[in-house]
This record gives sequence, structure tokens and C-alpha cells, in this order.
Amino acid sequence: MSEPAQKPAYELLGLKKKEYDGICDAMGREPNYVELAVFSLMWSEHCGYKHSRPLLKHLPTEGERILQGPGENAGVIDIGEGRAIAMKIESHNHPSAIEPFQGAATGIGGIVRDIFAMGARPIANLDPLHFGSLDKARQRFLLEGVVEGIAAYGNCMGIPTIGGEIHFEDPYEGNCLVNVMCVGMVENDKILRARAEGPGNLVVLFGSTTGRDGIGGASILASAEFDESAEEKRPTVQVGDPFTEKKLLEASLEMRDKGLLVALQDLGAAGISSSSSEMASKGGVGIDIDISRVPLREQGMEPFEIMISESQERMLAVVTPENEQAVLDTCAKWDLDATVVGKVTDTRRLRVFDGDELIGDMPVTALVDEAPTYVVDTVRPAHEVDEPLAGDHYPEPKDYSEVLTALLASPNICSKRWVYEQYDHMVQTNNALWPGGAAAVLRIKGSDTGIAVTTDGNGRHCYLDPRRGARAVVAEAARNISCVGAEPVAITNCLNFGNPEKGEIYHQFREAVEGMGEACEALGTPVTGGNVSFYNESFGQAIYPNPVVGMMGIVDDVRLIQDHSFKDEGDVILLLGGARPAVDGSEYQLVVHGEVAGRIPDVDLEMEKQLQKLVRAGILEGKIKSAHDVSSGGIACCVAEAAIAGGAGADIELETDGLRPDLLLFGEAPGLIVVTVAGADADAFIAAAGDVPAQRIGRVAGGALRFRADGEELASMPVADAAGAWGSALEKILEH
Amino acid sequence: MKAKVYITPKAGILDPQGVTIERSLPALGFEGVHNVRVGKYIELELPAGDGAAEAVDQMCQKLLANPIIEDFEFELVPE
Amino acid sequence: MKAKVYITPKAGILDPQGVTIERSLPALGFEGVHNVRVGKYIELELPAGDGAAEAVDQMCQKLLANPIIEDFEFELVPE
Amino acid sequence: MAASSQTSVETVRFGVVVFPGSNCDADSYDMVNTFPGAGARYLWHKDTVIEDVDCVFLPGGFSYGDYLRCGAIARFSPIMAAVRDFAAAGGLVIGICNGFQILLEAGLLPGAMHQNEGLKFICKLVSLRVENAGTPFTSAYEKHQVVKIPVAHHEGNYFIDDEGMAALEANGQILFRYCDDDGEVTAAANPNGSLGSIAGICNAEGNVFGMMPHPERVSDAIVGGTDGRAFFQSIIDSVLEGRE
Ligand SMILES: Nc1ncnc2c1ncn2[C@@H]1O[C@H](COP(=O)(O)OP(=O)(O)O)[C@@H](O)[C@H]1O
Ligand SMILES: [Mg+2]
Repeated sequence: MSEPAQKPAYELLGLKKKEYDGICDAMGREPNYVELAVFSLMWSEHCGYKHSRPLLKHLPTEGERILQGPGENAGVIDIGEGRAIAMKIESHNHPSAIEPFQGAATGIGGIVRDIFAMGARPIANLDPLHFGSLDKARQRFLLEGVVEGIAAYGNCMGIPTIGGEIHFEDPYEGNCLVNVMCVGMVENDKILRARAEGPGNLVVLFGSTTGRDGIGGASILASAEFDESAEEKRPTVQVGDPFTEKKLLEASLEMRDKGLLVALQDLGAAGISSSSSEMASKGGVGIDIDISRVPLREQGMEPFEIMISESQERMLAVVTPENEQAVLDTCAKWDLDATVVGKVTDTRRLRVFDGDELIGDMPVTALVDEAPTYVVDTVRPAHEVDEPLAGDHYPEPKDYSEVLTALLASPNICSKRWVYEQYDHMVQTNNALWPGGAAAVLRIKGSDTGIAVTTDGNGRHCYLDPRRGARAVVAEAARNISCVGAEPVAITNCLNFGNPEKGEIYHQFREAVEGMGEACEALGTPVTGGNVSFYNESFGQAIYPNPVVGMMGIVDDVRLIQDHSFKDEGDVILLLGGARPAVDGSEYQLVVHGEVAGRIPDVDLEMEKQLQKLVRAGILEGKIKSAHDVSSGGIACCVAEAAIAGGAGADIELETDGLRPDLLLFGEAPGLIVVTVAGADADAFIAAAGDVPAQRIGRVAGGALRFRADGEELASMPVADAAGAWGSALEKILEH
Repeated sequence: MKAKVYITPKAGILDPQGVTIERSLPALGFEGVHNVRVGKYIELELPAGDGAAEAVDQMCQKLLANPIIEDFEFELVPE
Repeated sequence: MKAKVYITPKAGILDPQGVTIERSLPALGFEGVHNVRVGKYIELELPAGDGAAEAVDQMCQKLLANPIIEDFEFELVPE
Repeated sequence: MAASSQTSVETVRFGVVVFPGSNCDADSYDMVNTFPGAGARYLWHKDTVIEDVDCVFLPGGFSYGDYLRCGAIARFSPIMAAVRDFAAAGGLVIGICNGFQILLEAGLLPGAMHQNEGLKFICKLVSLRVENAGTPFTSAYEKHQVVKIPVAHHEGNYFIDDEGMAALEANGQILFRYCDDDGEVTAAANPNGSLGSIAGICNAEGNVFGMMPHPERVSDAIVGGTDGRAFFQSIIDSVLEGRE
């Protein structure tokens, strides 16, 4: 075999020639291997946000309650009475596709560290997940592994996993999405930040030892240097250690309480390189790191490996020399290794020492803030069309009951109990609503306040129209929050897309980010941070463009919240909102007609605001006895779910108003909420609805679901049958 | 015949169980123990025959071990 | 020196992992496998010396195995 | 892990043991403090003495990551020697979930835990039948009362040999069994495969108790129930009676 032509090292590290030239410019010379390794990661898409930064800049990030927007480890939102919520969402898609259990577990580990790096105690996790169809054994394996990994890590940490979503569809077959969100609570005066300050202060590394984990692509540097068969020594999969992370959490918060920390930062992608340089950048200082002091778990590690290792369960703190001993003592109390590995300088450079020897010297600003950015020419994909499908595009189904049963049993609609029963969703004893509803609600101990959290995404809708889709996703998240009675306050987002260097993907990304910004602006829910995951494609097949929104809301009196279950016989069922359901992009379209096509309806954001306000007020006044937003499966599934949850039947009578009954029942459109009120309150409620369309569509009655349109019966079944189809579908598929 | 399967964490892969046990041993009065690695030991019985080794190898690859993070070895013991 | 410790579920005692593996093997195309028992395999290094065997035995009794439901065996391998 | 709450001699004092991986310690502590007659304080796993405590409370969680076996490493913590002495002197000791597992590993309660039959972590509300209401842990319940208390564990599949089981039965040491909503003890209502559908037991002396379900999680209506309160009330009553 002939020697392949040797490519330059920077290229093997994923840098372009121009980028390499940029590094040389910033350095004033050619970088050595240590510096090149550090730059290649800091200027990677993952750390450098090369394709996303120019667009993310335009997202709205300010609001009265926002104590910390993007730019720190997590966003922080004031919830009153001196308390704040830290939240952040992140993806761990690629590692989970390789090793689902450990990939998902370490995903939880990473996002949890981001939260306690802010000084907040994690109080909840959420996990939006996307896989290919469960017909395939590999997809079932991924689902089981991911859920077990999240359970193993989150349960051990004692953080309840209280929400998320799960979607199955072919475009995710080669690229599952494993997004994880963590929510934490912090008193306003205890918020920590990652700003290194005070030249002369010490940099302390604590937590796990450092190994060769996650060296990944950079390992070629080692082979370039040594040419040994060192390759297989470098595991690409990382193993999570939730017990160590639990100790890391407790030790960090104890140091916070004792006021020992100038700054705190977790070690994530690019390890010590990124955490130290980002801390230095935020504080406008420099940092010296002595890699010879880093506790290692493997022998013979190269300096560059120590600098970029992504070993899990490690934190970096800046502390004053006076507090050094107290910090080391606290770590010892929690049986954690802690070592002073460097100090803060006024050089604004990241300098790397191996003992006394200077082996790397890089300008912090260039590393952190000067990664090149790219704007790609957009191309609108051919499947995006201007017109929705005609109302009679598909044949009308003959048996509506059959359709309803099929939709309720669709893995995208059915009960997710199989998943959330594997998560400890009760630990910390704060959940005022149990999983399965629109949004999870946590009481804040020691106050009347509650917070509601949800995650939402809809890749299929975003595929058909990324701008409308992203607008609808934000509106849906807010609708979920409003349906429990809480006021939407802020979001964090995880932007999952294909390869942004392609015009069609960049188009989707740009449209989605702009759409998200529009909706956040209109609904008053600024973006507090997030994460971008590109290159979710394999064999040229990209995932659906999939922005995921994690939203938080506040309710002043948590005792007033409401759930989605039908309550009492005779309660009047109302449909609120004026949107017209459509087949385009609906679960009905895919399950029954086997297609994804057309154009989704746009959300009317002004109407949305009023609709949600009406519902919140109705709940807080005690008028609304249940609220459930219409989403996958349309009005029929919405009503069925509320009936199943309440163990009560419903008699529904709709007017078609020119819409074919299948679209009316099963079609989807953003901006509809089904609520119940006591019979005696119904007229007054409708009269007070103002501009928000409010129509009586039936009553809570008996033990069966009955749907009629214009007087003609379409579907009927006992609630028990609906509950059976909905409740056991996932188990049946997985236990086949 | 009987198969004995030994599964160990791959070299270089963190073994949190091993680390935790190692840290706790001194408190029990066992000093100087290191490199604790925790794996699995599986015994099973299967029909004797030429294909037995191949079958066990396949079982390990597909089900018993996770080849991404674990190594395995096995031996066959006639009964 | 190195110790290799094998921990197995006691005979006659339920082994939920073993049962589950046994049940899932036929679907993967492995017929006729039975008596699957899942235990632990632990490797550790300790100072060589006369007391080594006694020390490992004690570690197993006290910590590594639970005598109510598990049996153990070990071997010492000089390095 | 702040300073202990105010306690007086009149108060029933619970000492909640904190292992590095405990995670129901704060829930347990907070919940005890909602009882007017009770006060909680934390005990650190490295402590070697237990003072001013009426009831030692080993809370749920993953004491040492639950690596190797749940509770296997925790049992060797310095505090456990003190817990053993405390129990030997007749003090009340309760272990919930991981605490139960630790008491088993420590030999303070008989038996051992396997992984759940389904090999998965299970978190859900289950029904329990009170088997013996004549103990310091159950006196505020009625015999054969059915209560709803959640489980959250991966290894709650209780095992004991035949002889041990006979002794448990004979001495009335089985305090809770998993049952269906009507109080029938059935295989379908057993969430983890426990022998005899056992959810909670005490020792022969009747002062050490362990259960897998979490009564501290259903002791406040806003988070889903109050069936757990009687468990703590029983202990408080019993301590106060003992003082009379
Ligand atoms: N989609 C997004 N929207 C808004 N802010 C974002 C988005 N993606 C990333 N950010 C922000 O950019 C910063 C850097 O993100 P990241 O490198 O993922 O941080 P970390 O390493 O702490 O996880 C963070 O403050 C993050 O909130
Ligand atoms: Mg971070």
C-alpha cells in the first residue's frame, strides 16, 4: 500500500486553510501542536458557533425578569421574592447515536453542570427526544438505551425528570435527537458567574481525574507526533459517573454558600482549554495553566491531550489565595480531588505550562471571540410550497372511530408512561402536577410561587415551513404553560439541524431562527440561551429542521393551577381560538395518508396572546376546570386525552363550517385550546371572551366519547377503549 | 456445554464502580489496592457442537457485552 | 499482584438478569441456551505477600459479594 | 446542610443521615419539620456519635452511587457503627428506599435486594396494605388499611430464604405489602417481584424498620397525597409515649 499524501495537520483537525491563516495572524506566528489543538476546538462549529452566531445575534434576549441572558453557562430569570431560576437546554445527539445509554447519561451530566455552575441547585430535568420509527430494532435499542441513560444519571443525582417529549419519524433514523434541559433554583444574591477576575487569584480544578476521553479528532496530533498505534487507546465514548457529579454539585453549592468562589465554570467541550479561556475572556484577564498539576487517570498523556480532554464531572473555579485552603477542604469533605492548576494573570493570554516550561501562549480574545463566522447563500428546498393542500386532497376516511383509535395509539400521541416511570419524577417533592400533562409545575418551597416548564418542538412542521414552524413551536410552548395557569416568561432553545454549509439547510436555519425571534418578541418570552447542533445528517439525509424550545412560566399561587383532565359530569366543553385545522403536516396526514406535504397554517401571534391570557385568567379565577391545547391528532385527540385523564366521557357536537369533518376532527392548527367550565358559568365565560372566538362544543357526559358534526355521528367509543389504545401502545411496541 | 463469559470495561474507559470501590477500601482496612475494575461474569449452557464458540462470540457481541465500551473473553467448558 | 474475583448468584436464587437474557436470546437466533446466570467479575491489584489471599477473601466477604444471595471465588495471579 | 433546626426536649428528634449520594435527605428533613411535634437535624456519614436523636432516619438516594450493590459501601461509613449501637440500645431506626437497602446490607434487617424483576427503575404511586398496625412505625394506621405511597427504585425486589420468611411472618415483622386498590395482594400489583409482595419490614426487636416506598413524598397535599403522614405520626407518638 502506498503512503497517502500527508495532509497538513490543521486540515486533519477540521480547519480550513483560511482559518489556519487567521490563527497565524492572531498568533503572529505559526501555532505549535498544543496551540493548534486548542484553536481547532475553540474554532470548531461546536465551540465557535461559526454558522450560527450572526443569526443568533438577532434573537430578543432582554426582559424585566432576565437576570442573565445568553453568554453564561445558563440563563437566569427572576421569579420574585429574591429567587431566580437558571435554565439551559443542550443536545447530546451524536454521542447518543453511538452509545445511547452513556451518550444520554453524559448529556444529563453536562447540562446539570451548566446549571450548578451558575450557583443554582438543579430542580428538574426535561428530555425532548427524537428517534426513527420503532418498527426498526435499532431505533427501539436507541430509545431504551437513551431512556435508561437519562434515568440512571438523573435519578442518581436526585433531580426529577419531569417533562420532555418523544417523537418517532423516519428522518431521525440515522440521527436521533437527544436534547436535555435542566432547571435550577438560586437565590438572587448567590448567582455565580464564569468571569475570572483578579490577577493573582488561583484556578482550581476539582472533580474527576483527566483521561483521554473525547480527544476524538485531535488524536491525529498524537499519531502525527508519535506515529504509534496509540489510536485504539483513545475511547470515543465517555462513561458518566453520576455519583461523582452529585458530590461535585454539593461541594460547589457549599462553596457558594460559604462565599469561597470568585467564578465557577464547568468543563465541557474542549475541556480545560475552553473553560479557562472563556473565563478569562469574560473577565478581561489572562490565565496560566500548568498541565503538570492536572491529576490524570491514564499514563503517558500528551500536554495537548490534557488541555482538550473532555473527561466528565470536572469543574474549574477561580478563588482568592486566602480561600484556597477552604476550597480544598470542602472538596476533601466531599471526597473529591481538587488541585490548583493555574492562576489569573493580567496578560489576556491563555498560557500553558508544563512545569516551568511554557508550551503554549495564545491570545484569549482570538480563541474565544474571533472564530470566523460564515453566512451561506440560502436555497429554498422544493418541498416548501406556498399553498396548503386542497381540502379534498385525500379521500375521506370511512370509519372515523378507527382513525381515532389509530391516532391515539400512534407512538407520537400515545401515553409516554413507559418512559417517565423510569425517571424519578418525584424526588425533591416539588411537583404540583405529575407527568403526562401539558406542562410540569413545581412549587417553590417556602413560597406560594410555582413555575411551569415545558419543552416543545415540531420538526415535521418546521420541515414544511421552517419560519411558520418555529413561530408555532414557541406559541405552542407558551400555550402549554398557559394551560396550567402560568404566565410564560422566557425560553431556552436547542437548534437541531443538518449540515449548515448546504444552502437548503442554512435556509431552514435562518428561517427558523427568525421565526423563533418573531414569536419570542410577540409573546414577550426572551431567549436566555441555548445550544446549536448542526450536522445531524447521515448518508446525505438530514433530520427535519428541529428547533426545540424549553419554556418557563410563573404562577403566583401554585394552588390555583389546573390540569387537562375532564372533571365533572355536565361540565361544558368549549373550544377557544379561531384557527382552522389543516391536514398539512398533521399526524393524521402521516398515519392515515402516509404523507408529509403541503403548507402548515401560520400562527396568529396577536390572537395567541389574547387566547392565552383568557385561559390563564379563567384558571386563576377558578372558572376553567380543565385546559388542554389542540396539537398532534387535532381536536379529537385533544378531547380524548382529557377524557382519558379524567375517566369521564364527552359528547361533542361540532359545526363543520365548510371544513371536511376529518380535517375538523383530526387536522392541526396552532391556536386552539379545549377547556371545560361548569354549566352555570358557560354563557358568562363565552360572553367575556371578547375577541377570542369561544364556542360550546359539548359536555362532559357518561363513559363514552361521541363526536358529531352538523348533527351526524362520526365516531364513538367507550373511554375505556380509548384509554386502552392510548395507554399501552408504547409498551406493546417495545415488548412485542 | 457451559460457557463462561468475562466482560470488562475497555482500557481507558472510566469505570466509576471500580473507582468508588477503590476509594472505599482503605476505610475497611485494605490499603494499597488499586486498579479495581468491575465487569460482568456470565455463565450459560448451550448445545455442544462445532458452532458453539461462534455462537457465544455472537451473543457477546450482540447482547451480553457492549463492544463500544467493553471487552469480552469467554471459555467453553464441556460438561 | 492481581486478583480476579468471580461473583455469582447463589444456586437456586432468582437471577432476574439471567432470566431476561435467556428469554431474549431466541429472538436473536440463539436457540437452546439455558441456565444463564449473571454475576460480576472484578479485577484488582494488591501488594503481593502472604496475606494477599486472606485479604481478598475478606474483601469479598465484607464488601464485594453479598453472602445472602451471592457466592464468590477468586484467583491470584502474580504479575 | 445547614445547622440543625431548633429542637427541645419536648420535640421528637429525627437524625437524617447524609451520605455523599443521598438525595432524599432534604425532602425527609423538610417533611419531618412540618410536624409540630418533631424536629430534624442532619447527621453526616463521617460522624461517629449520635446524640440527641430519638429516631435515626436513613433517607433515600444513591448513598455511594449505588455502585457494586445498593447500600454495600454505605454500610461501612463511620456513622453506621454508631447506628448499630443506637439500634442495639433500642433506639428507633428507619430506612426508606436506599436506607432500607443499607439496613439490609448492614445486617440490621434480614434479607437482601435484587434488581426489579423488570430490570428497570420504577417510579410510580403504588398501593400498600398495612399488615401490622401494632408497631412504632404503623400505629397511626389501621390494620389492613390500603394507602397510596410512591416507589422509586431499581433494586427493590426483596429476597429472604424460607426460614427467614417464616420468622418474619411468625413475628409480625412484615408491616407493608404491595397490593391492588382493593387491598388484594396480587402478582399484578407487585411492582418489583418482591417475595411475598413485601414492601416494608422491621426487625425481631421491633425498633428497626425499612421500606422501599417513600412516605415522605406523600406527606403534603400539594405534591400528590398525604398517606405518608401517619407513618411519621406513628413514630412521633411512640417516642412521646416512651417518654411518659
Ligand atoms: N440557540 C441559541 N440561542 C441563544 N443562545 C445560544 C444558542 N446556542 C448557544 N447559545 C449561547 O451561546 C453560549 C455558548 O454556548 P455553549 O458553548 O453551548 O455553552 P456551554 O459550553 O456552557 O454549554 C451560551 O451562553 C449559550 O446560551
Ligand atoms: Mg458550560
